[in-house]
Amino acid sequence: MTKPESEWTWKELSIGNVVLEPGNASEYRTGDWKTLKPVLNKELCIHCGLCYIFCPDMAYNLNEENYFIADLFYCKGCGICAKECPTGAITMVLEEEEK
Amino acid sequence: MTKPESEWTWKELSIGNVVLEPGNASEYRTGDWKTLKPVLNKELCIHCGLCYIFCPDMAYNLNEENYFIADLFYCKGCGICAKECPTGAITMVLEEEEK
Amino acid sequence: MTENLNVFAVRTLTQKEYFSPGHRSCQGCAEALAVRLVAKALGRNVIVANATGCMEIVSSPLPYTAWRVPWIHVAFENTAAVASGIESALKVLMRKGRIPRKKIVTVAMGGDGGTADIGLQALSGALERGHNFLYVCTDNEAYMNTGIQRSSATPFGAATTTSPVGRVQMGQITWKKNMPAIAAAHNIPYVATACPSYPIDLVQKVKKAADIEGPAYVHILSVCPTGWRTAPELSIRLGRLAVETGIFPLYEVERGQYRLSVDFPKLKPVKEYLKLQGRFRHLTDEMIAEIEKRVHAEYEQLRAKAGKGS
Amino acid sequence: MTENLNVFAVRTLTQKEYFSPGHRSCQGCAEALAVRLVAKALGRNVIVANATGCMEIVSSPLPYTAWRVPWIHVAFENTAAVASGIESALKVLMRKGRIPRKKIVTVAMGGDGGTADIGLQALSGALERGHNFLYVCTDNEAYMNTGIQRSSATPFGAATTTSPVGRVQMGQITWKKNMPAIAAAHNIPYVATACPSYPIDLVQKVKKAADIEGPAYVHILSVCPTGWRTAPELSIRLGRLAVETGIFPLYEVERGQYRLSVDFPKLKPVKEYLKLQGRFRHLTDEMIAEIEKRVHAEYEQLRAKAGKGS
Amino acid sequence: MIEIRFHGRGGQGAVTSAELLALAAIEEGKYAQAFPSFGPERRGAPVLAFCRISDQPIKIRANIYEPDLVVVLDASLLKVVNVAAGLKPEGILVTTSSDSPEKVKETLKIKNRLGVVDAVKIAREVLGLPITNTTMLGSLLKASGLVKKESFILPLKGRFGRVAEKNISAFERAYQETILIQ
Amino acid sequence: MIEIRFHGRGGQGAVTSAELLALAAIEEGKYAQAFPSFGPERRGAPVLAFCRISDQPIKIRANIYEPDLVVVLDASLLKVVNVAAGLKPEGILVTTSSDSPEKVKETLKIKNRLGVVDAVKIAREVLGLPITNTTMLGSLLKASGLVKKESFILPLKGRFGRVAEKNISAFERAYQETILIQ
Amino acid sequence: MAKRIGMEVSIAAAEAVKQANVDVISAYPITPQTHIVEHLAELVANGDLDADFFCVESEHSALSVCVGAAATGARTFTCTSSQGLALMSEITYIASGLRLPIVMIVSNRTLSAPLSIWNDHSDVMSIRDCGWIQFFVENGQESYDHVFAAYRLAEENSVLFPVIINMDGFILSHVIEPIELIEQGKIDQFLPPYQPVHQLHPDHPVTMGAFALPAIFAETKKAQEEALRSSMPKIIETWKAFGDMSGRYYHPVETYQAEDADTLLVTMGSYGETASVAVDKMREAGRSVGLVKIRLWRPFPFDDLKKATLHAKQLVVIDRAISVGACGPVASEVKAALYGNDQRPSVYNFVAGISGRDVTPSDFVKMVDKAEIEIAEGNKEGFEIYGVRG
Amino acid sequence: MAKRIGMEVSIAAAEAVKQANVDVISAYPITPQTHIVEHLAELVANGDLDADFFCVESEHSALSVCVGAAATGARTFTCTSSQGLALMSEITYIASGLRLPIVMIVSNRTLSAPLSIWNDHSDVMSIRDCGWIQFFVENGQESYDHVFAAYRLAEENSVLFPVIINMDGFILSHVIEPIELIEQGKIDQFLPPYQPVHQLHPDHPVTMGAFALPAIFAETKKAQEEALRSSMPKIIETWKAFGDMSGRYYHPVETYQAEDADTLLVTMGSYGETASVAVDKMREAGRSVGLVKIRLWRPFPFDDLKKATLHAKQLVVIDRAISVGACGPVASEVKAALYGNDQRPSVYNFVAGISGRDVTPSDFVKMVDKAEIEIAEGNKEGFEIYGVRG
Ligand SMILES: Cc1ncc(C[n+]2csc(CCOP(=O)(O)OP(=O)(O)O)c2C)c(N)n1
Ligand SMILES: Cc1ncc(C[n+]2csc(CCOP(=O)(O)OP(=O)(O)O)c2C)c(N)n1
Ligand code: SF4
Ligand code: SF4
Ligand code: SF4
Ligand code: SF4
Repeated sequence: MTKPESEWTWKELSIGNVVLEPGNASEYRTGDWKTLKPVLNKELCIHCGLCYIFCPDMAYNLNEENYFIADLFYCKGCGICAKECPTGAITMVLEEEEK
Repeated sequence: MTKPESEWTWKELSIGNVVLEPGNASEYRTGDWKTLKPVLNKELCIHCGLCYIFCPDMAYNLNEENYFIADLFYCKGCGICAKECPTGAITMVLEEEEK
Repeated sequence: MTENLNVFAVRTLTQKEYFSPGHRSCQGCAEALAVRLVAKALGRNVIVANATGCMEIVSSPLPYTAWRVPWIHVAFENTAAVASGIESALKVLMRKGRIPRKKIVTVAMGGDGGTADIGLQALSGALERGHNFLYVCTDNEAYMNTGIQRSSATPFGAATTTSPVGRVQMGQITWKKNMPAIAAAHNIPYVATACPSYPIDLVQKVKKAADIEGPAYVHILSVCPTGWRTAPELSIRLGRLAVETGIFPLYEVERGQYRLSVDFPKLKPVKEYLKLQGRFRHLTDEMIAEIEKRVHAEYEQLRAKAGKGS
Repeated sequence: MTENLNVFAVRTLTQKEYFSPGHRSCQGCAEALAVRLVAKALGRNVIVANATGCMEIVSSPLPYTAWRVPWIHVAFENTAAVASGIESALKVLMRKGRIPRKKIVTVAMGGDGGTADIGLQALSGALERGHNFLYVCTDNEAYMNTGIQRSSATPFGAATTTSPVGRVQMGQITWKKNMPAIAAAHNIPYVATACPSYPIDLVQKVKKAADIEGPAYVHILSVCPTGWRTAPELSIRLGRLAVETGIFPLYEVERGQYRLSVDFPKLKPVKEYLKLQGRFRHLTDEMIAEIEKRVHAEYEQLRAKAGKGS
Repeated sequence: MIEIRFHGRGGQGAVTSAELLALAAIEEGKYAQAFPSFGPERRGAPVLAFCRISDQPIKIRANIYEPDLVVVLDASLLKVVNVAAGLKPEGILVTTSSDSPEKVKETLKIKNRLGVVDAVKIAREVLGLPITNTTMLGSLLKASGLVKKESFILPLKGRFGRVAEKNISAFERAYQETILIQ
Repeated sequence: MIEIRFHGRGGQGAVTSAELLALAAIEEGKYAQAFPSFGPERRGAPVLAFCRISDQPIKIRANIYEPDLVVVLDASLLKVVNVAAGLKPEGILVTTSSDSPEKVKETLKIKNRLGVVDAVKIAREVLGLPITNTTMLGSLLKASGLVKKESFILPLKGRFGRVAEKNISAFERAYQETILIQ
Repeated sequence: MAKRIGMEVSIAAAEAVKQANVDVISAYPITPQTHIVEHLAELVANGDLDADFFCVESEHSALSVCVGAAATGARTFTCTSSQGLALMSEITYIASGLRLPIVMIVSNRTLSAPLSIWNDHSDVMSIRDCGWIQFFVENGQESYDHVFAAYRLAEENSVLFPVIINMDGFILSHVIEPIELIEQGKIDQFLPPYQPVHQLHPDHPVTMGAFALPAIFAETKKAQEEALRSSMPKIIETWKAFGDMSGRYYHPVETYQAEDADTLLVTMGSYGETASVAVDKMREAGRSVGLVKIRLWRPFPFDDLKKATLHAKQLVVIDRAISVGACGPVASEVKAALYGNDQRPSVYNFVAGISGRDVTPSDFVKMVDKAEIEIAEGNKEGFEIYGVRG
Repeated sequence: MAKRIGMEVSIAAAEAVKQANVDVISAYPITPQTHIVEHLAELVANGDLDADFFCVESEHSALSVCVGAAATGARTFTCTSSQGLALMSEITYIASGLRLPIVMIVSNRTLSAPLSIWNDHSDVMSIRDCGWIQFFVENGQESYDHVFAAYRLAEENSVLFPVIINMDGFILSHVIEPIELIEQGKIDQFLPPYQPVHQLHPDHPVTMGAFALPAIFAETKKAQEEALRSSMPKIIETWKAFGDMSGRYYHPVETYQAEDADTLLVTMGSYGETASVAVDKMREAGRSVGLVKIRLWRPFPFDDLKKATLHAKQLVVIDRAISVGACGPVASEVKAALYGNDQRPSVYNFVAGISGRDVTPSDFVKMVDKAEIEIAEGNKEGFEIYGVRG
């Protein structure tokens, strides 16, 4: 785990402030940004992968059952996947509402 | 007459070093640069003005007799006028030789 | 173009991501999607030089990075020069045996501002020198990172914070600079336009560009919901409409030869595209008609160049 | 083209000079001649912004000036921006009644380095913004003021101090950047090429460009005996050969329409041009053949664009 | 001097809230400052805005670390951000939420006075949009009495022009519907 | 320390003269400096070049105002430039000219020792070009004996490669043909 | 009567530019300068300001446009920050050499690398030699006021220098606060239209930007240097006239509780007000601490600074930039200015608040504490980057 | 054995770059830097140097190319002057922040306006804050030698800073003089191939040039500042190693006849030798005058300067640039450095030799004369542009 910016001392910084952990942004939860979240209706899903390919946040992963499922740790709730799903299998719902 | 650069005091310079005498470069003798100078054979001259139009140094002026004559104060001796004269009326001669 | 009819085509793409999640772009940012797809197309043997702009800011807040490939940001206006240095260093170090010989693609990326305005000269120089690199412009049609100011790629009529709609002026008064044409005027081997709404086409073009010897230029229309004042979920649809209305045709120029990637015998009315966007809200019908006229004329010119002249 | 057959045509030009004698260019400098002719064509109601370079240095050694019209030099890379400011100020000051309304032409001038390299971005910006000004590039195909270094306008094969002829490299390795094509890709109303060896043509084009509303670009091939390593008296002849061999065709592009100013059904061999120049002395016959091939191909493309396709 | 912190999301207008509050105070002849948290945060990301109000000229130019008042414009933030951080013991927090004040208080685990209003609902109904920045100002006012209601009218008009009226109504309704608990 | 000034025209190689002289001196283990007049002068314009030669390290970095020797590479300069400016009373001036030394001395109105040679003629005949920069070095040497003749051979070869031989001949001829008067 | 209105400081600055009735505005966007240009764009789009406004393709060009326009006789404005200022730095020197009365607001921000959009003074310090008159302002009102002072001063025939107004990015630029607006009538009197001495126009052709041989260059430089130094009385006069109009008087160096103080904080820009709060606190605690604020950075007010620090035992100079490998530029200048004094205070130099690191009143107190202790212990070359972890 | 050869100093510098076996050279021509690049172009065209050489479209790009190449692990070189340095100034700060060991020769020339191609130090002074190690050299031999020292130092893992070698334009760059060349074998030992700590390569993907929030920026700056300050021992060590190889030893501050002198001339760059001639003259005349030469300008050698000036009564600091509206940058730094001393010399500051104005030994004498008289008369803030007409 990468320490957040506010915890580094000047002595700990790498020379030239080079970041040595490729892709460590993936530790950062952008999921907190959303107010709506996508919910998949598996019955309508045709496994085309359009939700996956159009998600700007790489939130979708293929699960063992061959469904693309949005990782809410990253999903910002933009609604693209729902909009572009050719069968309307995805709907956006208020985060709060699903308690 | 403009004073040469080496005679100006700092107090005399115009604000921003603006040059206020348009075209005062014409006080500067570029004629000293030449080793060859153009000599016109009036008999061959057809008054076409090619020498005049091609001279990069604006040395040629039309005299009262309708001849274009090179002003040696400016002529740098490049030889273009001689080369481009359609009748070969101009020849370049060593400055020295014409004493 | 059949791509979007065959919804399963995307399954053919690698699932490996070289641009990681956790980047901080706005919700629904199609520029981030463009970058994601470019990174996917390029794979791991690449070095990326990125201009200052949204994509740099959202991907590299120290001590984090969204990049899984080697990446460098230096400044806003010099990305093509930085890439020139990378390409040159790779060449020399391999020649001298200091690093092993293998194909590593050098890529420079910048927004429309970093490409068509402040970075144009560095780009032109790099194209002219003939470096073996790929330049990708992610064009969201304004300076978004600094808060939606006009660039030379902002389309006519669009409202931005520096081409605002007021009582005497109505948004951008100039026409979009034609960057692909300018790149093509440099006589480089490959120029293409793309859009993440057509992901397969985009990936294929980027791969092709990366494979070509010499400079290549790919210009990607990237919908920005924040700057365009559009709903985040419309980002893909809007890109598609830009193509279908002829506003942003998809094409390639290979060694001077134009080829349309998708040709529409009949273009959709530009209004369908414009009306969804807050930045065009103020357009009068006359202005829309003027835009459509110019779009159609330019589309015809493009078709003519591609040997499809009517 | 009949211009040079009618030797008396020059008598039709004004004898007034706005670029004064006493400037300090080299002997036989055709760039100075180009400037002289441009100044002549423009007349007195003009303001000139000049990039750093030979023409600036030879014309403005404090406290002297060879300029009889208002003239400003600021830096090397920003001349089109300076001209933008001049044009804008004239417009506003006239609108506000602070100076009388009259037509004053704003002209920016730079060498090929100041235009195609370091000044390209400022130029592109000014063209894009649509300022009403004329940009004149005096192209002597290298950075002459600093001692003959290569520019992106240096032709393939030419020896310069930074593209020297050595045991493993033979002069410039890139092809001349096509500045008129790049300018034309900006969709401006007028682009033209000219050469002082064709003074009437040059003067006419400059006048036309100055009259046009909006940005205009005139690219002038300017022989530099010092940098080309040619005899000073050959400067006019070499310009003529550049045109007659097809190496530097004279043409106009008006609102996208190409027109050849002079068309040669049969071009002279490029060798006639190359062999007179020290900078090409090292060229092998193969290189000359390669050059000729490319020159002919490009000439044909140009003819095609001008609707004279074979 | 009273110091107020606003919590919102990028694009939701937290800065506008702070600004309107400052303008209202200035309108009354008071001194005030409003400023954003100066981040590169994007649409959707949690953001802050600040406001200071005083009867004396304000000479301090630094962030607010111990606010007297906290305003939360988006209920989903309650879970992801420590909105009560640094809030003075005698300070008040107001938030939008469809939950009861008690429930919110439980979630936040704070001892402070708390004001709750369903600003999203009000905004949806009155403005037709779930934008809570002006609405929550009504709630803030109810909780704090910081400035006069009327003082908002001019700033709101200046900012929203033709839709100012609606914003004023939303503001007014929030003022009425805010429930305050100790 | 000996200080030498060269007068030529832009493009004529005055700097090369100064350079070759310095190289020859360095070749002999001496210390030397050569430098141009650093101007933006163009082809054809009068230019200067300088050279210092010494047995001690040279520590001065400034122009030469009072030369010990002056060399003029182009006779036409005699009329347009004050070539003898600052020349020390005991200094020597050498110039190319087709005129007699006496006539040149009259034109220049100087009291110094004077060396004259028709370097243009020599250069034309030997090199096929009226370039006098190497030729005049022969004349300078004759007048001053500053360095050894042989010391020029390497520098000339380094500079001129295949045409070095011709330059050496021209140099040699000028050495022979220079006429010196008091 | 003057109107007191709450507005963002950037907007206030833009409104001043409007009231100054500029002719040509050219800029390139960069955070945190953007709000100024954006508001100007709006004013022009609404027809509220009759000026030519355009965004160009780089800052280098933005200033170059102003140079061209000012040379043609227009009143010009531009503004920038950070990388933008660095990119146009070449032209800042030229604008001064050409003596063109351009006014520029720098919304100060740090220089990359690493890139950062927040405030410090490293941008403007990078051009401290360039020959512009340089002000620092401390709040919104001063930002607004100085636009008028800057134009009047810049366009004085005996001055004719470009002027930079340094306005701390975010800390000032993005803050909404009350501003007293001056009536247009007063402004018009204070600032009549620009009457250029030389101007590009075919009716009187001049040559600007000629190049200088060594035989004349030193004279041109001396003329520039003397002119900038001797603009001092005009600067003071201009502020006096401005004060007479507005009731707000400004000075090259300003003090707060300084007369009898043993320890003086020395600051520039938006530090001033916060530091004064710290001074109040320390005075309350019975400590002999005061504040010296440098408003005029170029020409440097040597005499005023000396006067203001005459009786102090120690100065705590707070820089907001570092000359990497040397020390803070303000501290350097202050030391150089006081070097010749027989009696001179010790100087302790902190670099604080770099790139948006917040500096609160208690930070000032801590810096004074530290400096007083260190100086008492004999450390006379105190230099420290304040508030860094580790 | 070392060969002693007459050559132009620019050529010597280029030969050193060749001997340093650089990988990537990118530059843009500008007088008086041109001869360096031209010779490098020739070396590459002849196959004598295996490097990628290219002229780019501006100086901003020239340095940017070096940044890209250095980040990829190449040894890089560029050189420039004047306007070119100003145009690339933004990138100088970035190259330091990224800690890339680029070596650049600045063939110093004045900054426009007016444009002028001749020597002074205004170009490099404009970037004195940028965080590079900065040397000044005094003759051709030093120019040649410092290329090797610069690369070795720059590439030290504990240093990793870019380095500028300031080599006065024309006064050095265009002079032919004897140079002792070092055998390649020795160079190869002194300067092994560059081993980057971090490097752009797909096998170990790193992110360079990340941006910094306020929460971390100050730490990055502190790290940079500390690293540059603590490079001092490495600088000294490197010169020592160079001396052991070549027999020529260099120091941050060098002196001539200084130990017992009442008056010390303080100079940087090519002044040194001419000034030493003046010192000899004055010593002959029985005057107590010596010379202090600052070789290392950044990091500034505070301690060495103090040591060198400890016993002097007065310093005559000769600047070759002005901070317009303030004073000479070297004088400022010197005063700041000595400020904390209890006993400190008076400082008289001349700006001389700007843009090619010649400075002869007798000029130095005149400056010392003037300074001594003025100081004796109580003028303790002497500042003067020397040798100007009027
Ligand atoms: C020299 C310089 N000028 C201005 C800026 C400020 N700046 C940073 S990013 C940016 C806009 C980027 O716009 P664009 O290239 O279109 O990319 P986008 O953010 O829209 O993706 C600007 C103006 C800068 N960093 N450097
Ligand atoms: C920023 C900057 N870089 C470099 C220079 C040096 N310089 C001045 S003129 C010139 C070359 C000019 O070449 P070009 O534009 O082709 O004009 P020419 O002299 O050939 O007419 C150069 C490199 C400069 N003045 N400014
Ligand atoms: S809502 Fe947007 S961010 Fe979330 S999974 Fe769908 S496309 Fe991705
Ligand atoms: S020789 Fe050249 S300069 Fe002289 S008049 Fe003829 S063309 Fe003009
Ligand atoms: S502003 Fe636009 S381009 Fe930038 S991150 Fe947000 S949506 Fe993407
Ligand atoms: S170098 Fe060439 S372009 Fe420049 S003045 Fe001489 S001949 Fe003209």
